[in-house]
Amino acid sequence: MSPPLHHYLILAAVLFCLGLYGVLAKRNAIVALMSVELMLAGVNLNLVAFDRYLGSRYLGQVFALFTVSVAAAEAAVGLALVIALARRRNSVDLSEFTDLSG
Amino acid sequence: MVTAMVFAPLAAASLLLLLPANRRLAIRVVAALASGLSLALAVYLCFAYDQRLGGVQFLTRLRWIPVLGAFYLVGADGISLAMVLLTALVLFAGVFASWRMEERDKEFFVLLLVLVTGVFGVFVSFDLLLFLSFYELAVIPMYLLIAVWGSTRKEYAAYKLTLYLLAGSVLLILGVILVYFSTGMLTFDFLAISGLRFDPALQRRLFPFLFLGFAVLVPMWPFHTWSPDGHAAAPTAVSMLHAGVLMKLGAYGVIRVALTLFPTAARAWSPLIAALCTVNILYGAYVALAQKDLKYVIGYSSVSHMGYVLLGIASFTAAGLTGAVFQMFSHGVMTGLFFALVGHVYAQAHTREIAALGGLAKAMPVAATTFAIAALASLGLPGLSSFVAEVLVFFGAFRRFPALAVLGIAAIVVTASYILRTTQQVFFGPPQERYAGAKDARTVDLVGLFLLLGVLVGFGLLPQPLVGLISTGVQPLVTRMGGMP
Amino acid sequence: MGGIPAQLGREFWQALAWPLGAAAPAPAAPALLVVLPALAFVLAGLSLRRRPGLAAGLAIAVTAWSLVASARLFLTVRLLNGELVASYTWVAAGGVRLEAGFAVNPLTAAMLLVVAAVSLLVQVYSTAYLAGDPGYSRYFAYLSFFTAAMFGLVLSPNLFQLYVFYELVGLASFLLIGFWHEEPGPVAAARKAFVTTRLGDFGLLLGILLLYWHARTLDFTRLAWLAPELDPAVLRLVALLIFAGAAGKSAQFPLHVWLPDAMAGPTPVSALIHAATMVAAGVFLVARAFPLFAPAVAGRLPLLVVAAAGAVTSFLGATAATAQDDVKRVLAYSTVSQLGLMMLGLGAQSSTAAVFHLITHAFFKSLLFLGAGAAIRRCHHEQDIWRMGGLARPMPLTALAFAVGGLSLAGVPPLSGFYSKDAILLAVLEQARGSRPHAAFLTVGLAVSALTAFYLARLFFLIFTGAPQEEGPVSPGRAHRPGPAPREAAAAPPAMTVPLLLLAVPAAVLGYFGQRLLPVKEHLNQTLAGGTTALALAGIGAAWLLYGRRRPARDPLVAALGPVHRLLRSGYYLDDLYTRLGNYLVRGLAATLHRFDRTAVDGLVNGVAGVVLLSGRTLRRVQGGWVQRYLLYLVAAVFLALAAWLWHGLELYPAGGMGRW
Amino acid sequence: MTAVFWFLAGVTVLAAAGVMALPNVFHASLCFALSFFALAGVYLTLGAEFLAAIQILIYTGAIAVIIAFAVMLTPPAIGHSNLSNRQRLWAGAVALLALGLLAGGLVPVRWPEPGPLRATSAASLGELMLTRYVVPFEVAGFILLVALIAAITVAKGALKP
Repeated sequence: MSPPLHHYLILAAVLFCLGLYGVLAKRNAIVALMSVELMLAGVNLNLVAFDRYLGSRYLGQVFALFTVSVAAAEAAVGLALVIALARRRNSVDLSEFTDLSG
Repeated sequence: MVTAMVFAPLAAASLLLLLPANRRLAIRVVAALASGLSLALAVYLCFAYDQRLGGVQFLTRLRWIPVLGAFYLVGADGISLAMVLLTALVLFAGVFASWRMEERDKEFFVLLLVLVTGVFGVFVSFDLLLFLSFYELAVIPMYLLIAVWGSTRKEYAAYKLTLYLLAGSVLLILGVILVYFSTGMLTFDFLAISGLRFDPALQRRLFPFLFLGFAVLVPMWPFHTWSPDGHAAAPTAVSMLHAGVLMKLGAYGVIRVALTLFPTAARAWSPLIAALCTVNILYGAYVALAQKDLKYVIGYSSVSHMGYVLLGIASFTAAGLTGAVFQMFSHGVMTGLFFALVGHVYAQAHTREIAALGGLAKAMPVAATTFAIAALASLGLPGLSSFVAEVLVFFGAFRRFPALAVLGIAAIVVTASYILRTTQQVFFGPPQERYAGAKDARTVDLVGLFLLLGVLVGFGLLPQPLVGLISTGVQPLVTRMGGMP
Repeated sequence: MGGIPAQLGREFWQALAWPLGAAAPAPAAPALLVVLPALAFVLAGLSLRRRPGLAAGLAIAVTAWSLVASARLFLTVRLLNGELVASYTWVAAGGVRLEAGFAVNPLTAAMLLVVAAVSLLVQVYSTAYLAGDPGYSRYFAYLSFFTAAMFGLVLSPNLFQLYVFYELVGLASFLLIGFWHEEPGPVAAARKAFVTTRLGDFGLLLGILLLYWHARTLDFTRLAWLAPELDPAVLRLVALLIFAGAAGKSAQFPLHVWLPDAMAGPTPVSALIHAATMVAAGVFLVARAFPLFAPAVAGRLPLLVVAAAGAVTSFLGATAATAQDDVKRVLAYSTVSQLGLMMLGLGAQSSTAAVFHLITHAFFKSLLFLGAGAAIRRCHHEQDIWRMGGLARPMPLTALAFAVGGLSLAGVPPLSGFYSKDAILLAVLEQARGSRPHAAFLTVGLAVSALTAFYLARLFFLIFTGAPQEEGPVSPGRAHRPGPAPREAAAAPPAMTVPLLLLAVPAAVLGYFGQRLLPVKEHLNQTLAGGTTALALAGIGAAWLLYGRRRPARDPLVAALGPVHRLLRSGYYLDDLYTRLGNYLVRGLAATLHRFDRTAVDGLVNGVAGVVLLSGRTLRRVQGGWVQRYLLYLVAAVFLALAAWLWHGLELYPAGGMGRW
Repeated sequence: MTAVFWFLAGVTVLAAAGVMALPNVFHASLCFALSFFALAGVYLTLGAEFLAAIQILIYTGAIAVIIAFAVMLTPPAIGHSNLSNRQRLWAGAVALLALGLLAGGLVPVRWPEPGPLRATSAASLGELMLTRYVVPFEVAGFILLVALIAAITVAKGALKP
């Protein structure tokens, strides 16, 4: 017996919100990046769950695959940026990067 | 055909991305060819459009986001065609006006072409979601173009401009979403939506969203202050496109969306709109009189001239609306010309302070003559297209709001005063020693200048082809609004 | 294939050849009157910049053609005793249809003839006057442009086209006043002229709009026919507004201040535009729209206003002219005064007399200007009459021509001015029976006659008689203008004297013949004619006593009149008044609004839009550049909006939005 | 089945919480890998075997590894400490608000019952990707390529000075 759909959805929401907290509150850029991945994972879980429960003929899964690949790209570029910043500023603390100050 | 025209600049932009940045001539040639292609297609469309048939022609409909009922739905009617032609003209001239751009020229042309794709798209979309998407595509590059390549307080201006425009977009998006849900059809297809008659009470609630969202861009008083700052800060070609075309997006949106969907509400609001745009006209002219920077003079004159557009729209008469669209066209061409020349003067004299300039006619007779003709167009001299536009607006406005029209027409005297003062102070008077070495406009500049000039004079002498084209677009609207002839 | 262009070409050549003797009337000939000079303008302006001779030749050839064509048109119209009319739709949008075309009737044909004749002579004269000027081609281009615009104005079959060309002649005037655009004086004068006349045009445009929406047509013929059926109250307003336009262009009080300043342009331009043709356009306009002014359709008020404005202007101009020292300013105020007289004639319901005076005035006033120009050139662009003198000896022909023009304008019989001026005064006299305002106007007219004779005689005596004056230092700013070499004593070149003599002929005899040629109804009134002649001779006599018998070192009137002289000299201080008014009202208002815009509107809107955060400490806190803080705001806003949405009982997942895929 | 789900969900959430809470960034990255591993299990309960496999390969395999590398390459002072910034309370509040809204909106809805659990064949997914979704597929590939080049350029540029 499968658990009802909203169990999956709530799990996804929890992951998303944990990630959200991380993105907003973490000083380490790497942790912030991981948090973004968590948010994306939550979204992915939503897609897969809906795919199963609404019978959308794999559309959700295909979408999730694309999300995964984009997430991978994002992680690669993001981490490269983090490393570049670390080299230049000797820091990965997001609170210190305020160059866009208006 | 329409699609090809819209995406030719975007295709060229992607091509430019592939070119190495040091192939400077190639970059320019690609940009010029793309804009030339767009221009040729725009001209072709104007001729191919069947005026007797009227309505929206050259329709292409593709499913875009079926879930939302959004389509890739493009086409053109008389109003669109006039605007598309204007955009193509200004783009073409703008590319030539920025021929000598030196700093990061490749990125500049890429953004310019992307911006224009957005503008073209807005004018030909007949799907509200597509319309909004293209609209944002036009606004965003503007920020970068001003912030990176601008002058005088460019960050401030870019920031201010973007905030204002995005504030406008927020209203627009809200308005469009409300429309979307209130039709009961859940479609963004404008042709379908515009077939409906909305309940008057609903119209009164929805109209302000859409109207204000667009009016910020027009720019209507008192939401105009972003525009002179933006004009002044932007680089030449961007000023041209900004004043020449981008401001028209607002007026176009008012006509295409707000007026078409909510004729009853528009009618109820029109006295207020007419009053505000009369303020625009007079106020813009007076403030222009007090400006010291050449670009600010032109900027405020645009505020004033766009007031005529709104006045024509608010008149609800066929003549007034036709005049409004014609004014959009000719103001676009005229300001394009102005900014191209101001750019040239600035490049040669390194200042735009009117008091510091003077006697430039000796060093640059061709630029001076061209500027003088643009100035004459600005003050509504017969024989140039602005005259036809203004007169039609006056005819329309006078019929519905005689008192306001009198005030608006009075501005022609003030306009004459500031335009002549500016022209004379910059170009006439004793030639100054320090500008003796200033160069006149050369072949590359002349391509754009003469094209715009020719259009200005051509449609000034024989306006009927364009007036007829615009009328076919305006007529159904007037019928729908139950307006006066 | 090629049907339309070929036919156009054929018609073009037919029309071009028509005045030269082709028998069949060419319908396009009147249109060519506008097109050819316009082409000459474009060619001379663009391609002939480096070939001044060719530019001048082209302009003159075109004008000569126009003169022949106008003459032939004039004869044709007289023969037909009707009107040649053609009208095409120029712009049609919704309920507005604007037409363009031409209408040739005796009035317009006569005007065409005058414009063409004076233009031609002035252009020939200019070849010598401006010889060597760096802007020579440009000058002739502008002149051609003016000719085209003026023909268009005269030929207009409707009020709208007339307005179009009204603005265009205004532009031509602007360009030519500011011809020496490197000097500040002409530039400012040009702007003043344009803006002031535009003030009048504004009224004209309003009149046109009002009339159009009331009568649905602007065609003169149809209007004349319709006028009795229209609402008299509206027509009264329309007539007054049209007169506002006429007052601007024809320098009527209170809009006359630009004309004396317009003398900053080259002297031939003053002769052509600011004496003979363009300034008369206002008079022409009222004459053309005369059916709208008729007391039967518009009440008495409009014509009374016209007459009053004319009388006031005429008096102001004539008195101010007596106190000027600059020869061109004397003539300019004289023009103002004579234009006022024409308006007075119109106001006295006699458009014929007004137009008659317009035509004769065109000849003798341009003659006076050209004569003055020759003298000015001889004195190296010195325009102060107190520094001229004794020029009759070196330039006798010029002096003779000037004398003819002066006597004609002064109204000495049997010269032209005598007939035309008397026609106007006679019309006023007829109105004066039973109308007290008109009696006052008649007195003004008589006073003006005497004053006119006085100031013209003063001018003549001071310039042409007496001992030659020492050559003082040339006024600064004019040193570079072309002229004869300092020691050159030769008389004016033939290109200048021949036009003078040719102009002197109509200035002398046109009145006598014109009286028969034109349908002038009024016959000479013996008493009136005798009276005006006596007044004119009295004026001349007074001038001879003061200036002619023995040349005074300085103007005796200055001491005699004291502050009154200063008042007259300054043109009744109207210029100062307007300048101050302009500075305080327009510039001051502009500056205030500018500050208002920068502070209030900007601030208010930014505040209202919730973008107060643009400045100050708030800005620092919000725009710290710390991206995570931005993100916090963004996310919080989204979820708060979502919460608000739910709070209002809206479903998060509306059933309609969740279709099956 | 439900029990399996509960177990995997618990592991996922706890590991994710570990990412937030553990003081050492390296430990946090290990938790990150664990969380995604467990999530792959959750996918299995949904019958998405192929996706589960991909999830493990990419996240726990590739991304977790480069994160670990990144942690080691960044300055040790902060690189190894998982600190929160000064807006953490607000951030927590917003995250809780979000969770409350999402959950509150989700629970009352009557969701459809699932059909029988069928394993997804990788073959049918692949067919879909190369027919119906071929354009997004190509675009995704292109994005990956661009990202690859970009990552190399950015990181290399950083190493140069």
